[in-house]
Amino acid sequence: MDILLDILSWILLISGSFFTFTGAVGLFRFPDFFSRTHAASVTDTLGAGLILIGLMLQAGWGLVLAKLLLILVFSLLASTTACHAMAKAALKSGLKPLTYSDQENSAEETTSKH
Amino acid sequence: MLLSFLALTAIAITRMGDLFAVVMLSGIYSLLSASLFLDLDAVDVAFTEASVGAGISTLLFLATLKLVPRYEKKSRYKPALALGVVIVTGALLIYGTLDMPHFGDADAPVHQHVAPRYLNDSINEVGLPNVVTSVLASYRGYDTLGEVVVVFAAGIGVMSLLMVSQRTKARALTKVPADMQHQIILRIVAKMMLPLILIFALYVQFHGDYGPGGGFQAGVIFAAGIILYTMLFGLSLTQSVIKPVFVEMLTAFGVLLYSGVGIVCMILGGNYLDYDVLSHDPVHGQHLGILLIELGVGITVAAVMITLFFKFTWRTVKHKYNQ
Amino acid sequence: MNIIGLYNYWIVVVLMLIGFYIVIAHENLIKKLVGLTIFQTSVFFLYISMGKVAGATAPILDENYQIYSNPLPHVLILTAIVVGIATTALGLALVVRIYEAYGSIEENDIQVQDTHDRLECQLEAYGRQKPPTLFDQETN
Amino acid sequence: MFVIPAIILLVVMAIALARAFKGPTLYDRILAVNTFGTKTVLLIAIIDFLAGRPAFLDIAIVYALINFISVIGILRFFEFSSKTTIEEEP
Repeated sequence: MDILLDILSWILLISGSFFTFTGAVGLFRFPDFFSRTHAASVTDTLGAGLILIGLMLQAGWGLVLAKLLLILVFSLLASTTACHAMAKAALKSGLKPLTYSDQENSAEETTSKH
Repeated sequence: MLLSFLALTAIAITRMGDLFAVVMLSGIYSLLSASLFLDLDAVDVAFTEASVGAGISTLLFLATLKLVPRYEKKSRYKPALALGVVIVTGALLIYGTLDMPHFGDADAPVHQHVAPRYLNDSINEVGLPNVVTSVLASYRGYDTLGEVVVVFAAGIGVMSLLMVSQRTKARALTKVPADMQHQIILRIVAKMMLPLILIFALYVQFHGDYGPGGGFQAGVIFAAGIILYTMLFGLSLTQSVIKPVFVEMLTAFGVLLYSGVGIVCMILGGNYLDYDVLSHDPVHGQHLGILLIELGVGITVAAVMITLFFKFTWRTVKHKYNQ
Repeated sequence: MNIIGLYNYWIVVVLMLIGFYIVIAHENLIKKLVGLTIFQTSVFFLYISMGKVAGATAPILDENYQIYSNPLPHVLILTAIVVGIATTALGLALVVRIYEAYGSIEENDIQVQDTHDRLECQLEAYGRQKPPTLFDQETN
Repeated sequence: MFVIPAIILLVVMAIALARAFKGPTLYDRILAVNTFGTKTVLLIAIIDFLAGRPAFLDIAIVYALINFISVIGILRFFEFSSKTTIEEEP
């Protein structure tokens, strides 16, 4: 039973780290702010959730489990809301999302600039 | 690895002209240094750095940035002289480190004098598992009292520097709407999280004897919760919930509670801040004393931080109104 | 071993130098305060690194552990952090007041304005043929 | 078994840091700060398990809270101090 739990939490931890890593790659490589927000926030939820659940399987019943659950709730609430607020503020301040036609026109320009 | 991150961030801070970016990077810098403190076994310090450095400090810098220009002017001088002075100092300091005991050396002189006594005897004398709390509140109680008074004095200094007259406040309140009205999702989520934050602050306050935490950290977290509320729902609403006069009185009350415990100890026949006499059993007395003075610390720190933020925000409101 | 043993202290020195450099080479007062914070943090690191014992754990007593790190530096630094933010807040309040008085937070501009004011005062004083007073001695 | 996620998280943090240094607009920096913060929470949770003392998860909770609050703070103070200038250099 213990070994089963270990293997399960191992799988969860590794897949969580994988998703987090993809998010980071997206954060770094995507061309404009909104797509970066997308990459960061979506993988944030999944990756953090998987890693925390993986840790929970290791923790066993007790205060530690409760604390991990609290972290999970906080990160689910806080990180998504923060990303939403950020995107909204950016849109309000006049930052335009990069559309397909923009991309064709200015793809070289943006890549060379950054 | 983390240390190198830290150095990189610090270098990036020197190169940036936009003060907003500088403040954000200094937030990252605090987060990094807190993880490093955690790695070096300093749990309580990591706790404090996380809540103070990354939270309150960033917010205060941002509040100031709203009052002053955002961009740094390019300096006209070549910084060669400054660089020279810095490099000479650095060379001397590195020469100095060559004589230091190695990192993690258990035989270093620092570990020989008082630390073994704290580690071995505090469980019998004070009876708390968290040695940091027992040293902070009991063995070095005077020291902590001094620190709390410094925080109190700094709070008074800011209050007197950034005073805004009642008349301006009254006029401004009728005009200035609450900020972030349009962020509905944010406001609802914050409303959900606020009670959790405040309860967590109380947990940190009273669990500080057994785990990481204590008055300083709890006060800062509590203040951060109130500040979150202020940022999202506006100054006037917050001030109708918590009267500023009440907060200012609490600032003094915490210090009074702390020093009052010391005086009660003297009346009961012990030395100043000697908690053994507070109860029949010395260990029980220590428990009671530490609980009370941590409460005093927590109240003062929370009240001072809230007052600081109020003062800075009022100043912004005043500027906006005058323009 | 020598190099690895002292690596922590060297990073502390580097951080301290960066903070020091910001404080003396930049003219913006806010940036100076950030530099002071970095300098402060480097001192914290010095203390905490000295308190670390290899193979030890955090100083919260538990039956399962025997070696603990030194709790004394932790206590000192814990209070120092909170006092540090209080003094930083005081500095920020001063910056706000300076900006309101001078209209700038660049050290250079402030000094130029100060010198200008002082010269004006002196000229005014001599123009009125006042006898040299305490005020003149101060300005010299 | 906790080492591999820890290393990956460190790499992710490095990437977020790079984005924070580079970030063409200020919002990119805010996003990087937020990502950095959430990754730090995870890293601390994992370090706690690595060190074998999972009782210190309080610190991770504080991080999650403070990170949220500081991001909100940055947004709020940035919002009406400069409506027009998104680009960094004047």
